[in-house]
Amino acid sequence: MSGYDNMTVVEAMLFASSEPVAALRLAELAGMEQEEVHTAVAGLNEHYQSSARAFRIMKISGGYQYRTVPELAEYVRGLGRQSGSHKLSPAALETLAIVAYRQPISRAEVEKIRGVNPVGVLKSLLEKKLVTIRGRAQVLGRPLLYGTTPDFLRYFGLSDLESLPRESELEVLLSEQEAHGSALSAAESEGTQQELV
Amino acid sequence: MSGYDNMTVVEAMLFASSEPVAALRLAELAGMEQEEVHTAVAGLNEHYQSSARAFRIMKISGGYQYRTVPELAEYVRGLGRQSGSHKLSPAALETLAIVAYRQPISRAEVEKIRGVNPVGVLKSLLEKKLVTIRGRAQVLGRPLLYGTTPDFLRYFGLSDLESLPRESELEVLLSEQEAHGSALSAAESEGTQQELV
Amino acid sequence: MDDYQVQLDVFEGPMDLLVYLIRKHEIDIYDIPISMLAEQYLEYVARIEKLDLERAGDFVLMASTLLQIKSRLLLPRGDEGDEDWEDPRRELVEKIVEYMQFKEIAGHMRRLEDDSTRRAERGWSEVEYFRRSEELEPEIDATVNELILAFGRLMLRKPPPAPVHRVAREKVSSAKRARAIRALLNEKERVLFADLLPEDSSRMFIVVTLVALLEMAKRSEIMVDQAGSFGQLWIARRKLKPVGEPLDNDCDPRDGGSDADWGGADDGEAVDDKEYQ
Repeated sequence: MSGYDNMTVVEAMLFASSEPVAALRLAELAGMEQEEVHTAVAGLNEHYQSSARAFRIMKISGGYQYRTVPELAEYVRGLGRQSGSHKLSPAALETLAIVAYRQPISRAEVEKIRGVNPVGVLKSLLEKKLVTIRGRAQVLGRPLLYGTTPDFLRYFGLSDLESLPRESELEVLLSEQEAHGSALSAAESEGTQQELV
Repeated sequence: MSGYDNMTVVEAMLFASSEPVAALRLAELAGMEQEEVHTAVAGLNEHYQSSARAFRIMKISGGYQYRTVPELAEYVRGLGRQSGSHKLSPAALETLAIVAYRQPISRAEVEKIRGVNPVGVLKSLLEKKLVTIRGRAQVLGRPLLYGTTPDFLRYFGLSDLESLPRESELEVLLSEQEAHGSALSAAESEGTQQELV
Repeated sequence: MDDYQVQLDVFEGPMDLLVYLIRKHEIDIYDIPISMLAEQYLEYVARIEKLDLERAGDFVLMASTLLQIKSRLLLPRGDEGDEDWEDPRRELVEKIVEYMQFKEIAGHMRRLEDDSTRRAERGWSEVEYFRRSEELEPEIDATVNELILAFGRLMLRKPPPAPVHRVAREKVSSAKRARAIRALLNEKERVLFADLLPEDSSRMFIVVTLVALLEMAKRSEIMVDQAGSFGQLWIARRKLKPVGEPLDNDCDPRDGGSDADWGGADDGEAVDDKEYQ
């Protein structure tokens, strides 16, 4: 309607948003097919790459979002809303890792793995919107279950949960351990791995 | 220092800024002369113009800021106006929370808790199919009673209403949040000490 | 100890300390020398206990587990090739392996975090700017978090002041109060007695409201109805219209009542006793 091509329309919408926008939403608003949105994004990124622009369009949390290239981090630090200096604590990261891989998971199960009561950390992660309540376990006491949020993906720059490393990638650590000589059979140690979906 | 030229550095900084940035500030942050900042901005705009980009750098209240070109405003406005099916206003969220926890509940009772007439909000929640009419109260005037729908559960990824934290559990969650209060720094608020709570 | 400088509070918990010791002594986790590990572990826990008794609690449980495993290993095992024999260390080993996996993942996530925080998002949202300029309400992608936090805030908050139209220095008289109640009943047909008395009502305001109601009841203008013996008091217009309003009516913004002009509500000091008397 404006005589602008798909690329320019997608560029305008994404550039004007600070959050990830789903391809479906872009397609609806621009009157395109979702496939055309993907093509437009690819075309834009090619252009940014070849003209050495400071930003690219990334797949984040199920949508598309502009982000600056990491090489320019020192210049953008502290300018925007995310200061970038507040990193998560080791306890928060470990707890998040457990929640991300075992979700939905109860507080007690997290505690079992880390050996520390995670109440404080879970609350803080809830507050930061990195985890959320997912329901209740069908076990005695019906404890609350926790899972990760879209903000979790956005914080870690992930397009979806599947972009976390796979089981197979994690096995590297275990095979190193097993090289020390194994008293347990491989089958047994696999048992623990298989829960890591 | 990063091998990126002035133009790209200025581009990154303006992109990431949450408000218009004065040339002086850009110059300081990037270690340039103000004149170089102006030149970089002019160069960028020339590039955007010739490659038909959807945005330009504008002079806004004493600083520089990116704006999409006015010809594409309808798309940008559309993105703001289109109430994404996944989005709720704070008022809607508050009302929904009251209905979820206190259902079945009358309009007057919601109003008593929120202190604001919830008529408009209830209407939009009815339209979004997140609440529904549950019948009438057996009190004088027989006011309509509202409750949540299956869509409500789907929206929040809950298996049933019992999956919401009980009010007693909520108290625990919130008292902690009060205690953490302004603890925005992950490193601070998630120290090992607090895990012992 | 050579590494006396190791900061005890760097350990995230008992599992973390175990893993530290295993790495430090290059222990094969599939053949853990439990006696040695338990000894090392206890030494650290003793130091933690000195520093922070409360924190030590988490570590003590693991210490007792280690000692238990150690004692079970000392029990006679019967035949060497006994197939039913289960290594008492097995459960612990599985836990350690699992924990190490998550430490690995956490390390990976730290790298993701580093990378992601180096890539700045657009700092200013033109979309949001347009929303606000068109006076649209801000909207959020709500998760359960927002829902429960919204409810929690409402519950923590003191009940909001009843919707009161304050008129500075207005005098309260029973006649004026009666007019206000009449106006309210014209709009709503019935009203909760409690709603006529905002939380911050002065004593005088309460007395004047009561007098006004009694007078109105005497003149058969209103009826007072109670739901149950200790239930809420309802004040209703004498001639009730048939109930059963349609949905649209319920959603009519004008029927809200919150915007209704309550007239005489007032601060204590503005009350003029004389006018009442």
